[in-house]
Amino acid sequence: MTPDTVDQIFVISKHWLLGYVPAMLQPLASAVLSVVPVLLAFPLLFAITTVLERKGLGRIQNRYGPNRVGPAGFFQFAADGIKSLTKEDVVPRDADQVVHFLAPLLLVIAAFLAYAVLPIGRNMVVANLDAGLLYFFAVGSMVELAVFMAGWSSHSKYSLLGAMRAVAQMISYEVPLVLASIVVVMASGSLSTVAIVEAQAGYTATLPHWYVFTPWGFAGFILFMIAATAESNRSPFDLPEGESEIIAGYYIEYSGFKFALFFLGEYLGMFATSALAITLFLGGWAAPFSFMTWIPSYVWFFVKLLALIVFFIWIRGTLPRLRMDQLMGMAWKFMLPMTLLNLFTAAVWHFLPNPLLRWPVCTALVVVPFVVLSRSMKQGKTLQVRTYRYAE
Amino acid sequence: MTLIFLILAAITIVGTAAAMSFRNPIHCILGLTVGLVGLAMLFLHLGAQFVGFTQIIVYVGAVAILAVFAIMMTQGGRRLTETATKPQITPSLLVGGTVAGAVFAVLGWAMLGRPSTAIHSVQPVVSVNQIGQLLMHNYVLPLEIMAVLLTAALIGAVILAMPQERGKR
Amino acid sequence: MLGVGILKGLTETARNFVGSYFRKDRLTTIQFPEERAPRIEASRNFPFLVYDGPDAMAGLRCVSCFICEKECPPKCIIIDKSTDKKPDATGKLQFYPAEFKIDVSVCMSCQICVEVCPFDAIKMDTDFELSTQNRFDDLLWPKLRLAKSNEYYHEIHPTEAAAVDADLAAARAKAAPKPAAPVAPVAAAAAPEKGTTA
Amino acid sequence: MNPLTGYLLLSALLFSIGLAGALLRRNAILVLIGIELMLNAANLNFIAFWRYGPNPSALTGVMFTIFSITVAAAEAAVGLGIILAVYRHTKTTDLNEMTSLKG
Repeated sequence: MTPDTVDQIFVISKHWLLGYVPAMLQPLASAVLSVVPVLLAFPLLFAITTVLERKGLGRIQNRYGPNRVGPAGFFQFAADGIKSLTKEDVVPRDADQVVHFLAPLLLVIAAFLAYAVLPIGRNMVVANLDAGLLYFFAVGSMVELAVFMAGWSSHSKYSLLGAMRAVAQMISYEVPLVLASIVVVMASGSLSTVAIVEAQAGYTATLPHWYVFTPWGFAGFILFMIAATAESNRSPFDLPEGESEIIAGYYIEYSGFKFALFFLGEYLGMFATSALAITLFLGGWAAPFSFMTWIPSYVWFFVKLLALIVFFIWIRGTLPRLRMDQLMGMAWKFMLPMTLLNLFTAAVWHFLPNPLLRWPVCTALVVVPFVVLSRSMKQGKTLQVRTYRYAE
Repeated sequence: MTLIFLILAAITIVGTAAAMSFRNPIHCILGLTVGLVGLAMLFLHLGAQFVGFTQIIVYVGAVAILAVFAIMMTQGGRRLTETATKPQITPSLLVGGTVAGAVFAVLGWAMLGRPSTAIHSVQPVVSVNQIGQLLMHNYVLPLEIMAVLLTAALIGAVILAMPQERGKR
Repeated sequence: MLGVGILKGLTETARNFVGSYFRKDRLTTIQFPEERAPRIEASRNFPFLVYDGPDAMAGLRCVSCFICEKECPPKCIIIDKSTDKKPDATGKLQFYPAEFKIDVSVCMSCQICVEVCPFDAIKMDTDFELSTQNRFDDLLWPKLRLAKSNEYYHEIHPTEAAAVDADLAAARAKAAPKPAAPVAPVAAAAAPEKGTTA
Repeated sequence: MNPLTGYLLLSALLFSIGLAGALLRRNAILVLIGIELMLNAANLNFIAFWRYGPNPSALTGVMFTIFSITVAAAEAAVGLGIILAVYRHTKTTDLNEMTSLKG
């Protein structure tokens, strides 16, 4: 088998399987054969991630983490899954039954729908839409509604507060998220995710042409990742589910399998935004060095995805939770100006063809506003070692 | 008149009718979302991909959430706002229903009475690129006006919704 | 500048992460059922009844004075007084509890019963594995299950138990020379025996 | 009946539903939603005429719809802002109870 065959093995096997299907059912069978692997692969990744996350967080805090089920606790996800499946499904008496039931379903469906436009490997995308990026954000906006439905229908003050926080946070951070990804659209000239990956193809002396290796691309990637963390409600932006204040946020009244569905939806959303970050800035399924192209494209995609997931876990183990005003201030006073300036930087990069000129100019255009903004955010705040009157 | 059209039309009609008839305003918004998603699907079915996705982003992601926030800020925890009694036929209901029905009857009569002749049955291919080109060339003035309008709306909405300072009045 | 602190924090957590694989002393977790933490003398949990001598029921120090039952904030102690009397730890004839029950599910381990007991008969245990599968009968502990020997008390709280023994010996010495009433021979006979075992 | 007529009928029905809602509902927010529905009915007309019209390559219908959606979004934002401002004075969103012009 040549490397190319290994790379295309899923595509080839799909066509081989389609050969056995009568011509009338071919479109349907093709869709099913594209969708089912996605429906299997990402929940499996979710299962692995929960174990990785718990073990990683444990090690960060000098603990063992789960180590009882299976070798080194690796099958903990199976135990968790069985537990959540067999638990009693409690619905509050005052809850809006229909909406309460629909909310987790809508969340998971919206999270799964986003995977339709993400290229997992070469020629491996469920639907190559012309407006793929727009589709991704359209589907992502449905998550907000699901979150609101969950919080409102539970008829509990904690879940309502959590839902309001989550919706406010998601709306605020959707603006920088979209603006940070628009620089890539400007550079590649297309909204199609496949075309964006193709625009980053090619190598200069073994180094790839990824957008992250440009000043605006790097800044865009960092801003995108911050916004993605906030969008997926992960620490340090996990106010909607801040345990110390509102217990579990919008899904507090859910139990058993519906709770597991919320968990799944949240992680699927995180994977989807990470995968979009890979597609937009990290060259999608492309290999990082030209001499490593023999490794199949989907392997590279999942390696990058796992790297970003590990980074998310690392961040979660490091940073404390923000306050609500800090969160909103971050979105509107730092992220929004930075993303808007980044748009300008990308335009300058496009219109300065001379690499000797455009590198310093664009780097300055990114670094100077960052320094100024971070100085201004710190203004009036004296940071000092905190003294405690009673606890010591 | 394909099956897909009928299904999508049914979703749209049921959703919007629910939005206008439920008593709980939050249910109304959820019904509206269903109806508008159905409408967006109709746009996609008609080949207008960009418009369909924009419809979902704007209506599901922004307008519905905005309306929900407005309801939560004006009614708080109260669930039923309009009369909790059974719906009854009032003169206003009769008049409103008659007006709406009359409008529908007139529009329907106009459409069915004069079947349109020129039917372009080939699905037009429209790329986002084309839309962008048009926006930046033929429609650049409307685009700028829209930008000004959106800015004005943003500032206006903020000023309207901002709590007035104490002692100013 | 924004981000420097984040980077510092990230290096710190990364050091923790890597270090936990190479240095065992970083991991302070005790793998509970297999490993156990060393017993701390001052630790206290559910109360128990102390007895002297080989026979648990005969040697109970409790005289069923009802002070602990009255003082117990959640009212989890139930005592039935006996009709007859028997000599107590100092040799004096006293009532004894016909039944003494503590409800584990109600007890909050506040130690007030221990504080108020004038006979040093009830003390705090260190056992914390109290869970059972029957929430009614298995959680209402009878006298038989509550009674634990003075040796056990010495084992879990040695300093405190030694002080208690010294107090009791003093009380016994005070009680013994008094050649009072017809009970005296019985008390005198009982006292040395108790003293040797204690 | 050709496909265009189906879309036009659907659009007329949507418009009537929106009109009925705007006329009958007493909650100001839902009246605004009814107006949004009427705008959307117009959008459907634009798209249907673009799709089945004689010159689809000009994209006029699509352009109109994009601008119309933008206007509708701005309208919703300002409308809801006005409702919030009115609510602050009158403590109600019921249109029947908003009887005075004075703040």
